[in-house]
Amino acid sequence: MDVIILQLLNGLDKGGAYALIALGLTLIFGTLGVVNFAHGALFMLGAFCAVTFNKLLSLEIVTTDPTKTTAWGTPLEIRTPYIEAYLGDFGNWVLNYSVPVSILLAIPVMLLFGFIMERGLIKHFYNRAHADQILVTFGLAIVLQEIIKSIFGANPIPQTAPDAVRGAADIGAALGMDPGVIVYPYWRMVYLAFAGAIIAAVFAFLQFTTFGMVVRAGMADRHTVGLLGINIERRFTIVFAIAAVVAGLAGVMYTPILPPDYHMGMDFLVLSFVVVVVGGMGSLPGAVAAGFLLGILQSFASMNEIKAILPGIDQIIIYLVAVVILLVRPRGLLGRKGVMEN
Amino acid sequence: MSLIRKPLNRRSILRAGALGGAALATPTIFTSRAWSAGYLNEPTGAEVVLGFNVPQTGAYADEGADELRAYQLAVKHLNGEGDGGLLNTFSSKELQGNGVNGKKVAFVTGDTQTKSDAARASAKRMIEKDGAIMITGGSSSGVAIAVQSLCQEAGVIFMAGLTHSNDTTGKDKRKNGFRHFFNTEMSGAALAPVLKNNYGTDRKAYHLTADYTWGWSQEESIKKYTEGMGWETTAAVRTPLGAGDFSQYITPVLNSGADVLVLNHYGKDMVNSLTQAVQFGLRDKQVNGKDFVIVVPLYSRLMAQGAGENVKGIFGSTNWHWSLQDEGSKAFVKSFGQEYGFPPSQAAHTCYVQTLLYADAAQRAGTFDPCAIAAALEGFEFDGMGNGPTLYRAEDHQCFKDVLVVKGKENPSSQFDLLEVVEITPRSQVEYPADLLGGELGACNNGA
Amino acid sequence: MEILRVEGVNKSFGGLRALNNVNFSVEQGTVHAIIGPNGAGKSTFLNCMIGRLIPDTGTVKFGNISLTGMKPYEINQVGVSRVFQTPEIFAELTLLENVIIPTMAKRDGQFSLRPFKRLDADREILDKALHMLEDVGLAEKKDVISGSLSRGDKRRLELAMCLSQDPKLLLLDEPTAGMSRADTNNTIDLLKRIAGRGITKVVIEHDMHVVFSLADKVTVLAQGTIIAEGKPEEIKGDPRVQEAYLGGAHL
Amino acid sequence: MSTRTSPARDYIFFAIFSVAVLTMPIWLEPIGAGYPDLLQKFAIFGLFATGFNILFGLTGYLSFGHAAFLGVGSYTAVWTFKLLGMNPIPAVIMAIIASGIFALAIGYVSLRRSGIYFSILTLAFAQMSYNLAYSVLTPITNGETGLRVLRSDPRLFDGNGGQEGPLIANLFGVEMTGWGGFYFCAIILLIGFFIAQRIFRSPFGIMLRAVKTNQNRMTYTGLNPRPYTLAAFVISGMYAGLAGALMCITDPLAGAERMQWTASGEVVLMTILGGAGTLLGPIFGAALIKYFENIFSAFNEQTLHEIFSFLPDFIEGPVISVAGLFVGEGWHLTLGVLFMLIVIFLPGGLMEGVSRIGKLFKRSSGKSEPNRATAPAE
Repeated sequence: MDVIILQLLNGLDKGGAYALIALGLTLIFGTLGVVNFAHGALFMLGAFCAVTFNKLLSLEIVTTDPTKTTAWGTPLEIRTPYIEAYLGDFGNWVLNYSVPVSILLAIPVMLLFGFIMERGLIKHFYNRAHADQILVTFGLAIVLQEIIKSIFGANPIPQTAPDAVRGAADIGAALGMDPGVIVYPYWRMVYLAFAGAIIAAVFAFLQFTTFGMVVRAGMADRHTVGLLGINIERRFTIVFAIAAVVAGLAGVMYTPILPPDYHMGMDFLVLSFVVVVVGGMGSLPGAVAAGFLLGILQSFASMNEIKAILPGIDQIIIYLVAVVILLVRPRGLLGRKGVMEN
Repeated sequence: MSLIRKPLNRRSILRAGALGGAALATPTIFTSRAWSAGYLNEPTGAEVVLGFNVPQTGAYADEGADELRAYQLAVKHLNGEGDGGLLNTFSSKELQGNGVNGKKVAFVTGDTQTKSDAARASAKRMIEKDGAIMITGGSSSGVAIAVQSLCQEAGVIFMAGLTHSNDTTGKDKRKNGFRHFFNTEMSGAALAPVLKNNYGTDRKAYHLTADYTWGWSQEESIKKYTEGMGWETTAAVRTPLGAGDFSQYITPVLNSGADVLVLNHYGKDMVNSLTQAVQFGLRDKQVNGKDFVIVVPLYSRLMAQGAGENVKGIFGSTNWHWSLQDEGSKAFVKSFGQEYGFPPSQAAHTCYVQTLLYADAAQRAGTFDPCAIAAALEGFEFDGMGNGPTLYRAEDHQCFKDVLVVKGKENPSSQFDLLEVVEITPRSQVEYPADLLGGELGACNNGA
Repeated sequence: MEILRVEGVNKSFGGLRALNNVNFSVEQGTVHAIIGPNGAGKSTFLNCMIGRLIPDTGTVKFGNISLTGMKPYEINQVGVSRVFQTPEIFAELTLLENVIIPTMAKRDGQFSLRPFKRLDADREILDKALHMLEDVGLAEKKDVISGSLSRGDKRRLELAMCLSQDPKLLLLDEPTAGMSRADTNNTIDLLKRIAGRGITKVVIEHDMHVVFSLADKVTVLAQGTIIAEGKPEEIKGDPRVQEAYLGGAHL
Repeated sequence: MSTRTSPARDYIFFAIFSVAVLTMPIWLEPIGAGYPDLLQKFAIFGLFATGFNILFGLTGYLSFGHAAFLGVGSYTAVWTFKLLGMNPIPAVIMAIIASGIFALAIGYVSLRRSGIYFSILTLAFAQMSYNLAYSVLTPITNGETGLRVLRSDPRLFDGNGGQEGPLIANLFGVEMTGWGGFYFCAIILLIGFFIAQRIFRSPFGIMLRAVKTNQNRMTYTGLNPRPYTLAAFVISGMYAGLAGALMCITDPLAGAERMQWTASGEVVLMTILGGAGTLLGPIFGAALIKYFENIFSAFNEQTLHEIFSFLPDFIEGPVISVAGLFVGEGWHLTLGVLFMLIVIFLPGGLMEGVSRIGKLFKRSSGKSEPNRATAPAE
């Protein structure tokens, strides 16, 4: 029983991450009709916003101590973070909360980046073949990750969650079960809540604002909306920027779980495409549903009891489920006819 | 049009053609093994070309970059530039800092991408185009084994870089291939006594193992030695390579009754699984009245950097560490640190040493003939390279030397000072019979 | 002789009854027009005939063959071709290639795997296709990519594609929709010219000018039901038809 | 096309292409590509991309799982070596058959969907194959280490006396490494190219292009698109299997990573980069990517110094540090930039560049080109 609950939690958590990335991807599909292979790179850029923020905070005053030397004979350097030197305790607090606080940095950065990317590049590919879109965005993804690599190196860079949410919570005890049976990290719960909040915000935005209504109409029938004299293109730019922000924030908040490195976007890329397609191209609820479904199934397939019967099932479960779903439901869980079918 | 012409600009093309192969006096067209005189790629000019084949892209790119730094340093020292590094402490005094066998050492580089195919393609380029007489490098066992067998078929020497699987000098060993780095068998033998002293003999271990040959090799070795001292293995679970999120493998550990988690992961997998295991509060747990502990049998500094403070107090083994205080280690750290501004990693160390060992063997043999060099390396005893007295065993081309057991440092003084050496397990404790791991060296191939 | 017989066809979409017990037959060698106001069910009817939609009840018989449940390409292979409301052509291919494909489909069947045969050595097909293009007056454009044609030319190309198959029955869905008056007249001329070949045609049309210059017989469909049938002159004067069209301007 | 192609023109074109391929060792020497392994890779990946182009270029179905067939071909070839002996001919035949069967199974299921749904289905099958080959199927594939021929293998036809000598494929005594391997691959490439050329010119080829352009019209024209696309899928799967076999013939090792999605992506990139739907484009694309992978990655600071040594020191320093970003460990960056530039400025891939240059040349030589639509470049 406890195993099931734990794996369910794992699945929800994983699903939250998948859904967040897939959400932006499917938004871009649905509105702009663009296959964005650089979406993983946007996720990675978000994560590196957190890294950059942390690095900025930890900029150090370097003084040398001539009386001591390093093992290779140069004078020993003594480093004191600026922020600690100037702001004292508040500085420490900010450093402690650097991951959540860096959201403040990530939002404008990702907005700007999404805006530039759409206006400067994606815009010109609306009417090009999907293959061309794939090639150009894939090229962009490589360029972005190589730039990150040349700045930050290839090694993962650890980011820590704030002290207050660093450990694990004993959920079991809180529910009256034996203590220590169901333990779950605070940060993962924070991430799950965060994912839920972002998903809800995006849905609310599309559901309850006029802007959202136009975008939804555009997703349904772009041509007609264009005929109504509504400048749909400008709105799509904003949609793209929003998708970039969603991916970026997903990246920021994921850093304490997965120390970011330059390649993390590519690692998520294929998976997020599978999620989007299983959900149905251009369907936001579909992407969210598929994200959670695949996350949960993956968690359960990894259980020892199941692996004992079907060795290696955890390695292929996502793809297996994708195949089955696509064969049973031609357009994924909630896909519409005619989107990306040719 | 100008776009595609640009990279193919005629002048740069011609120069690119001359690339690295300034050493190559002979035209490469129609050079074949039958054509060359005594052995493949016999150096005829004033230079001898070595091939440094390291990961430059992918997850191990930083490790590869460090290996490349070490190689460049080694070449400098061999050619008499810099402070001479380990040449000063090396027990063999054949090398004079004037090249090898009177020839200046030149090198070519390539990217393995940590993929067997790419690594072999890169090594082949070095052999076929650049005339490399020896290939070295690599940061994973799959690549090392693939390149080693290529070098065997082609007829050049392979000096393995970082490869930890038993198979490299076990069931996949080759007459032309040599490994200085240690292996999982030695990790197990060195680690077990330390674990026993710290955690006792009544422990239940849960293994998470990367699902490929190196992972299995390490799991087997660690199981063998920990079970030998009385530990019980609760479960050994295979995890897919590059899983990213390991939560679904970590949660079953919580209530499995195990009180030790052994992470048979390397690189990014290890960084992720350790970070997440700590997040799940495993290290704060009490099981069977004991503190729950995590063990990472193979450590590297780059991994420790990636996992950050999560490594504190966690035991593992390593081939070498820059904080060692013997003369050889101090000399290497000094010349590497002065050149690059930070201390070398164990990957850098093993690559540097391998280059010197190769050069020394060539010097002693008086030729670059792979078979003569192999003979000179086999059974070679040396010291002063940072690992104490070392033997290149003739039967399996594996170096036998002391193994370090390390622990994540509680209060690191810098981003490089993450591990502390808790024990130097003497060579005698980690030696094993040559036929233990199977395999067959076969005959030497000089490509002629 | 009857070439096509539709009996008791019903088709609903959700709660909407698109076709209501339609009985219909076409005489061989005639031009049979189906007219009706927007939303009368004309296109649904046509789609039921060619296998794009499957009727809820009822049968569609082509000669002795029941078309109900057959795949569109099987229906075509028994001799039914269709011209669409918006021209369906192979827009990335040249005009000649566009005509070659149906010509080969007629000769070689729904699938034939001959990867090593050279198409440019197949004189029979080439000549026939070229001849077809000449017939519709597009021969000089044979190497043009068809997507760049004007709408009228696309329509003529599509017609050539269908005619190249020597169909027994040709279904035309508003062949002059969206065309200029001149293009319309050209199309009428063309259709008249090929009328002599004994190809039976079913034409769905809005434009009464077209209907009355082509059709031998007219069926009027309104709200999924046939409300009148007869010769063009009879239909012209039928008050029910005028009612259905609300005093339609074309009459 | 039909009125402007003729058997004679195709034979001349093929003859020129053959000469160009067979003399690659000479004319590619000045750009540093004239060594056997890279030229083998050009031929092998050229073949792979040519086959992929039959599916993608003609029918427009974008498969993201073709690396699986490459892998199947590789494993089959090595197993053939292990069981039958080191002659490449049986390995080639077995690999084509095995990958053909595999492609038939995957294609039959995947072609039930189109567009991106098809892409993801093929991707899913390939990733499953890769993950299983890497781990659970290790007894068959030898997992991470890769499948190799061992001395202990039965090798029915040449295993008896074969204790000595390296275990590499040989065609009746000609060793398939080095130049021998290159010429073997080159001849197979020429055969593959010839077949592709015939497919492009055949009724079958035009039907495949019809599938790409308008499946609806095709259906109402009495044609069943499914068997056509399935046939194209199987043929291109066989090309991939053949390419996989050649990889093992020139270098008898089959690793699972050949089946990873990145490998499938690579052939997609090669094809689009060169020009999908053209005969030569995919081969150009394959050569370009392999050239970057092997040559640009090999530049290091030392070689950059040699290249820029003509510059005065104060310029040389910055130039080398900028150039250093694009070569050696930064060769991926060059590749990424190249992808973007080509797709932005040459939407039809490299072949569009070639045809533009060709037009420029024609215009400058005074002949005015009659204004007709662009034919597919060849």
